[in-house]
Amino acid sequence: MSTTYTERVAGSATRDFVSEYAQVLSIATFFIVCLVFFGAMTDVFLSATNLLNVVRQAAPILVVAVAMTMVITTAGIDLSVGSQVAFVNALAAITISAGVPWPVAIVLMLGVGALIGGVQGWFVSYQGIPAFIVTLAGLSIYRGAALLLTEGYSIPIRGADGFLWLGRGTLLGVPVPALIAILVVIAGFVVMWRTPYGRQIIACGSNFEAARRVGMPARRVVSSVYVLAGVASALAALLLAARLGSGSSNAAQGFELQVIAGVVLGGTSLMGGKTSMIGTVLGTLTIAVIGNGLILMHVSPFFTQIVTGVIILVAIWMNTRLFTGTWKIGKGGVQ
Amino acid sequence: MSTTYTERVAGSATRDFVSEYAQVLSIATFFIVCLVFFGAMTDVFLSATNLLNVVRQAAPILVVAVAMTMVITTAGIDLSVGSQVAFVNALAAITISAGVPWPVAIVLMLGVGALIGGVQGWFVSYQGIPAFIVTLAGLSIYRGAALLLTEGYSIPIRGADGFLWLGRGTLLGVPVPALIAILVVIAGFVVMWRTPYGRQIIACGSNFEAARRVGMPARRVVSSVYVLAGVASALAALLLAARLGSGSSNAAQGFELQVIAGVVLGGTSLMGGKTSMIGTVLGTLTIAVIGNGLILMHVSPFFTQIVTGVIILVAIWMNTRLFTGTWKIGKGGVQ
Amino acid sequence: QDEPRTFALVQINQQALFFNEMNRGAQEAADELGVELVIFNANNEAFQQNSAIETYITQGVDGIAVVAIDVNGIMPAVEQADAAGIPVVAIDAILPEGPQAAQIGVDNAQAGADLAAYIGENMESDELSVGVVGALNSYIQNVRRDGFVENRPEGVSVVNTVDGQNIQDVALNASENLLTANPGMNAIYGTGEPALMGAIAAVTSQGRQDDISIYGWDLTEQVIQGIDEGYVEAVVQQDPAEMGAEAIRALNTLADGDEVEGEISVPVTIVTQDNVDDFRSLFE
Amino acid sequence: MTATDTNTRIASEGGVPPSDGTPLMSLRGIRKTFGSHQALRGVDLDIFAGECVGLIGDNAAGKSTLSKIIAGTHIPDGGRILLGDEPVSFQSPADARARHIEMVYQDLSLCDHIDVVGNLFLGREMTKGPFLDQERMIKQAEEMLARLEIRIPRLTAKVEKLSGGQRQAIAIARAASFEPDILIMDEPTSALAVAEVEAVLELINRVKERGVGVILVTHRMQDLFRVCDRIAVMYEGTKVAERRTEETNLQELVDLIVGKGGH
Amino acid sequence: MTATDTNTRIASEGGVPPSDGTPLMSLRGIRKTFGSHQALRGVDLDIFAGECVGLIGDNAAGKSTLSKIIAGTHIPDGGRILLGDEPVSFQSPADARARHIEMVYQDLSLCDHIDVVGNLFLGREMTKGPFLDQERMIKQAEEMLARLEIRIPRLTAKVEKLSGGQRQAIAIARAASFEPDILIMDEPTSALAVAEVEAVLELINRVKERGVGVILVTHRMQDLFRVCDRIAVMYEGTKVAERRTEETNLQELVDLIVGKGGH
Ligand SMILES: Nc1ncnc2c1ncn2[C@@H]1O[C@H](COP(=O)(O)OP(=O)(O)OP(=O)(O)O)[C@@H](O)[C@H]1O
Ligand SMILES: Nc1ncnc2c1ncn2[C@@H]1O[C@H](COP(=O)(O)OP(=O)(O)OP(=O)(O)O)[C@@H](O)[C@H]1O
Ligand SMILES: O[C@@H]1[C@@H](O)[C@H](O)OC[C@H]1O
Ligand SMILES: [Mg+2]
Ligand SMILES: [Mg+2]
Repeated sequence: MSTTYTERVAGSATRDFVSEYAQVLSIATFFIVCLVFFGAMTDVFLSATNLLNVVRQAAPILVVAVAMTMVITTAGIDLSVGSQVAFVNALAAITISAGVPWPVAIVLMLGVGALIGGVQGWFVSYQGIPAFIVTLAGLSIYRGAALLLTEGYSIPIRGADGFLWLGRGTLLGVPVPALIAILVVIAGFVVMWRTPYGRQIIACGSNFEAARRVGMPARRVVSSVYVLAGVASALAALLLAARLGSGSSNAAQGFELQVIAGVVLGGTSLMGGKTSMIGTVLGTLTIAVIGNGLILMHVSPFFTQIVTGVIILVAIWMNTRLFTGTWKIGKGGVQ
Repeated sequence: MSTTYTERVAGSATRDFVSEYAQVLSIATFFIVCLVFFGAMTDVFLSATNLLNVVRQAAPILVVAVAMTMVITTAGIDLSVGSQVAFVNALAAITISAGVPWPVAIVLMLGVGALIGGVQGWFVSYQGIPAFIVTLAGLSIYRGAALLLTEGYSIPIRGADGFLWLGRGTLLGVPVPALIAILVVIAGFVVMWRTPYGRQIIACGSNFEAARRVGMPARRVVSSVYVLAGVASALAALLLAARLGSGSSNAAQGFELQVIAGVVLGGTSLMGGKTSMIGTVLGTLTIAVIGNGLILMHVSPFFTQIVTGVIILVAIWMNTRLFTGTWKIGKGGVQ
Repeated sequence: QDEPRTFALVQINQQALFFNEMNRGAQEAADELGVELVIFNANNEAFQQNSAIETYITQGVDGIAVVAIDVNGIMPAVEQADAAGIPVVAIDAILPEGPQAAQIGVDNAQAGADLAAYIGENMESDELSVGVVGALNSYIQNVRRDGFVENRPEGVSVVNTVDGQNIQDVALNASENLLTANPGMNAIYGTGEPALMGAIAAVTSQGRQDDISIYGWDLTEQVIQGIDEGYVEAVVQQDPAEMGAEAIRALNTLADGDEVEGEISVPVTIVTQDNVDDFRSLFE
Repeated sequence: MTATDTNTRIASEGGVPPSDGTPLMSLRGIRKTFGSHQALRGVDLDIFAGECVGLIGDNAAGKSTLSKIIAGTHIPDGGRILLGDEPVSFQSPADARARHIEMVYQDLSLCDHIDVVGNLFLGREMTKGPFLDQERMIKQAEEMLARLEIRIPRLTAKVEKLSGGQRQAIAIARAASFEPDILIMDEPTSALAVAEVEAVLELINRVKERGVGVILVTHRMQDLFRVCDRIAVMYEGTKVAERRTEETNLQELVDLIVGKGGH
Repeated sequence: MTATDTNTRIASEGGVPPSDGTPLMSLRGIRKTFGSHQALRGVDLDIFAGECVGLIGDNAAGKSTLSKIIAGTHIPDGGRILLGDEPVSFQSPADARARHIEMVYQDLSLCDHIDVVGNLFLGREMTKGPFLDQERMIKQAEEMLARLEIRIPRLTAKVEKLSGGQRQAIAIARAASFEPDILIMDEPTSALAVAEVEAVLELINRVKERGVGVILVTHRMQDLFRVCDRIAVMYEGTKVAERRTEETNLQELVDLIVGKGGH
């Protein structure tokens, strides 16, 4: 029996790339299709004003989605972000109305966000209570606190033009909230892509025990992402307050679901470990663009929700088919 | 060197039991503490009428929570249940108003629920699209469809007293919705505890690929739980319609979160595989009891949300301490 | 102009008849005037309203009517529209001072007070213990609650307030618990359609029609039935269709370059057994 | 499969003589690519009744991939599978299992949240009416494990907490207990202690006597000589050699694995 | 640990002579109970520099549990640990790692979503300013794997897709490459092919020469005689015997494991 030894041909880098980034490619394709479609259907859609508008509108969600990507990557979740936004938003209005200079108020608010996040992170990470329960309690508590602060009314922010500029101004033609969101996104991207901290987040989500065993400060890492989510929520609250010129306990209802939707649509897995910051940005913007496009197309409001849902489902489905094998169900997906 | 061989002492069955059922014991303790507390604080709380009332109020949530437990056990999620309830609720009212005999309408509605669930299950299981995305799209679509159906009218159900009895009547002194919920709970419990189907659900959530490898119809099982969730939502919708005596697109907002909260509070893990039907019942009832108790205690509605959140968090935390090691973060929790 | 004018109506939600009636009225007025109407449904999210207005500004609509969720928060968008030369009118929720051209609708605080006064005049006993089913997440309904509570006549006491969250089934549970918690209570005030519907379902399903009288806002078929059966005593009914129509007419006048009244009032009616017949046609 | 059926298959211990002639199963030109990585580049293999084939090769040679294709877990990109004379194409492990092909996976494929009995009977639950027959399963589970000499104190404990060897024993017991016609074992003894390894080797010899065709993937060369009749060597996704056990020796096999043998 | 520190420790290859006298580490009366299961019932063990201790025993005897206690992964319920003369109490694996104790876990403890390089440097990432220094890590990773003779075509592939042996090699390379003083290996060769096993045994002998104390848990008896100086036998959570390698033989060890030896 003669035996011949041959080596395998080297793998194709392109195919490896496509299969590795299938999910981002998928949402990117979908995003571009949306842009092209709405661009073709309406005149204004692709105008600079409108696009900047979309980014400005999406800014608070984007900011929180960046932090939420980190939270979800650790296999956690933060359901309280919407309530945190409402609480800080109301508190900011009250603080500024009470005469506290707005730069001071901003610092205070970010501190409050960090504190809220820290408490939640402590329960999740050091006390081992499921993130879903901790932040669901948070969802209830902070919304209630916001109600209590405002008694259900909205509080106008007056005489703080510098503050309002944060929500309404432009810098070099770009809306300030959009700029802030872009900065946050870039920071989030770099952290997750190329820093030890980002690596720790992924490791904790992929295999918490393994992360702990190699000596990573796993508990600290897990709690820290909730702090980031708190700070991001506070920042989003400030952007909203500045944009609306008021603080209200009713701000940001259902916000958490929008944020999580953007993250998950972008390919970050709720099971942890699998993450994509670019995907998050694309997912979030896609939802914003669909909302904007449907308004521009004058779709009857009775159909908007149906159409939005169907577009998302069908598009994701077609993309999944396109980049086959993109998503797998189950945890034991390794064959 | 002399060597002596001795055997380990046999483990204690009680300790094994406690550590195995720590989470259920924990929520059970918490539930009992709530009962005692509210019983001590108010006269009416422990009256049969009030307790039956609570179960009746919780009935729609309980029914869906049973199915949701199965969904979550497969490591899935169904965010669309609230919208499904609204849709079927509206459709039921329209159907009955259109003169269809109510027993026929009931069968039709359960069929609609199964159909909706089947479509979602197909996307999740056979197309591999994350359940979160599929059912989030569903959340949007069915709520939109409910809006479209009702155009905002709340549609009264007339001349179907038998139907209304489902929501308002009593049988042997027990409210009919409570009875139905109890039956569903028992069925759910038995299925998960002692049937091959329940075993398949757990296996799919614990290790989907392993379930597939041992020849289980893993995809069919995963899609079937969405069908059950659809049927359960339809049943809940019927109970609500019968209680309210009308159908409206406004029904069951935020319902999904209440249902999921009950399930997770009961110890079923969002990561799949870990399940407790009794926990679900206790978790759901606990939330219902707190809501009821706070009103009976005349707590200002501005405080209700705060108090609810704090109670849940602190109690779960204390229980976790009590039955130490109950919850672990991370997937790699096996040492 | 070859293209017809386009007006936008930025709505709160579409889950209550109130809003859909408003949309219908606006649409009918638009059809009459030969203008185009686009409607946006914010699904209760305040900032979505601002986003929608910004989008409409970009698109260059000829006028915007808004039913604000957050009356202060909407102002930047209103100011932006004004800066872009687009007239804005406000419906229902009263906006703070600003560039909006008109305020259309009801004074919710006043109407709440009116209902309280009506109760004072028509009280059968000299004591009425009222439980309030509110919606803490609705600004307008908070105004109605406070308008009522602050102006309640002598002998009327508020024993408990619960939050129905503007969702029928939540309001139903809250109402049932309210009934259990306050055995001596003999009236319920529901501040909006879902709250009122929940209260009615609670009272009927517990068979408490005889000892509880219901007051509240917004007619529906069930409410009318309740009035007929006597346990629903009085309900504030607005004329949302007329509000919508007035808004579009006002916008059209403004687009013509003419002025409109700063306050266009669409009066409310307190509906009781005496005048309920006038409203039956709404639901046929 | 009904409970009764399961039962009969466990109970019967008939001594089918090893057949020769047509193989139980033949693989021809099996290819499998993952993304752009050629896991298998055309592999032929025959499995005869009552015979154990050793499948050896360097790490990543493709042994597990080939085994999984036989078990229906992977669908090959090319090539043919014949069961006897009949061409088959498994779309899922259920198809293979229906043809009485069982596999012990290298990763064990246990459900951590299910107890020991449950894992042993996974996909083969015994029932009494519509319900799981827990008692009967526990009784049989004890027997299944005893045959492998493994000690597991509590059969109702979740497998998550068990030691590596205990887990492996469960996977082996599961695959071996349901009378397969073809039994594939992917490194079944890697985590087992000495006595347990012996038990597995005995088990292999026992099932061979019953006419089962066994495929044994292993890196323990000495085991090959104890149970295998033929040994196939894989290298980088191909089968480079096949030897009858009595005609080869340890050194030749080692050389074949690393590629010194055929040059 | 900073990047530079990591570097130095990898680079230096000094030949510390095996010490005698005081052990590197001493365990005394270590006990560990999980729920009501006594995993360890009082175990004593010494590890000397430049020496390899084989830890053997039946499945579920407690070998992995003991190893994990040394590595700080489990906190013992009772007993003392001395590092040299200093009593220590590890609260987490990070504490043990800070004392240069590294472990190859039986379950490998890899992060499936992270690539090969990333797993090799997990918890020891090299940085350039605030960023990961991917290039330098890739370069060193190649060297780390080459020493184990393992072939992994693409170091930026996620480990999830690799073969069992490739995964194990990564776990070994990770633990061995950072100059531990004590290296614990829990069945490190179970999934490796022949050549790779040789490489690991060589690696053990190499690190021993550098003065590292090695604990090798294994079921491959023949390997023990190639690298171990002493062999400790565990039975049901206790250490029942300890032998110098030159004073024992395979049969005695097998008897000791199953409990025939001491009776
Ligand atoms: N699901 C998969 N996706 C991508 N690549 C895979 C997959 N499964 C296996 N591979 C690759 O195919 C090759 C063969 O793997 P296989 O597991 O068959 O090797 P093996 O011979 O069993 O090795 P070992 O002895 O280490 O278990 C490896 O390079 C592996 O990385
Ligand atoms: N985290 C845990 N929880 C509960 N029991 C455990 C845990 N870890 C180990 N055990 C139990 O402790 C005992 C010893 O397990 P250990 O893993 O130390 O055995 P081992 O000697 O390494 O066996 P093997 O050779 O099979 O790997 C086993 O009975 C096991 O079930
Ligand atoms: O009457 C309306 C009410 O029904 C709705 O729920 O909130 C806004 C009100 O104007
Ligand atoms: Mg393999
Ligand atoms: Mg072990």
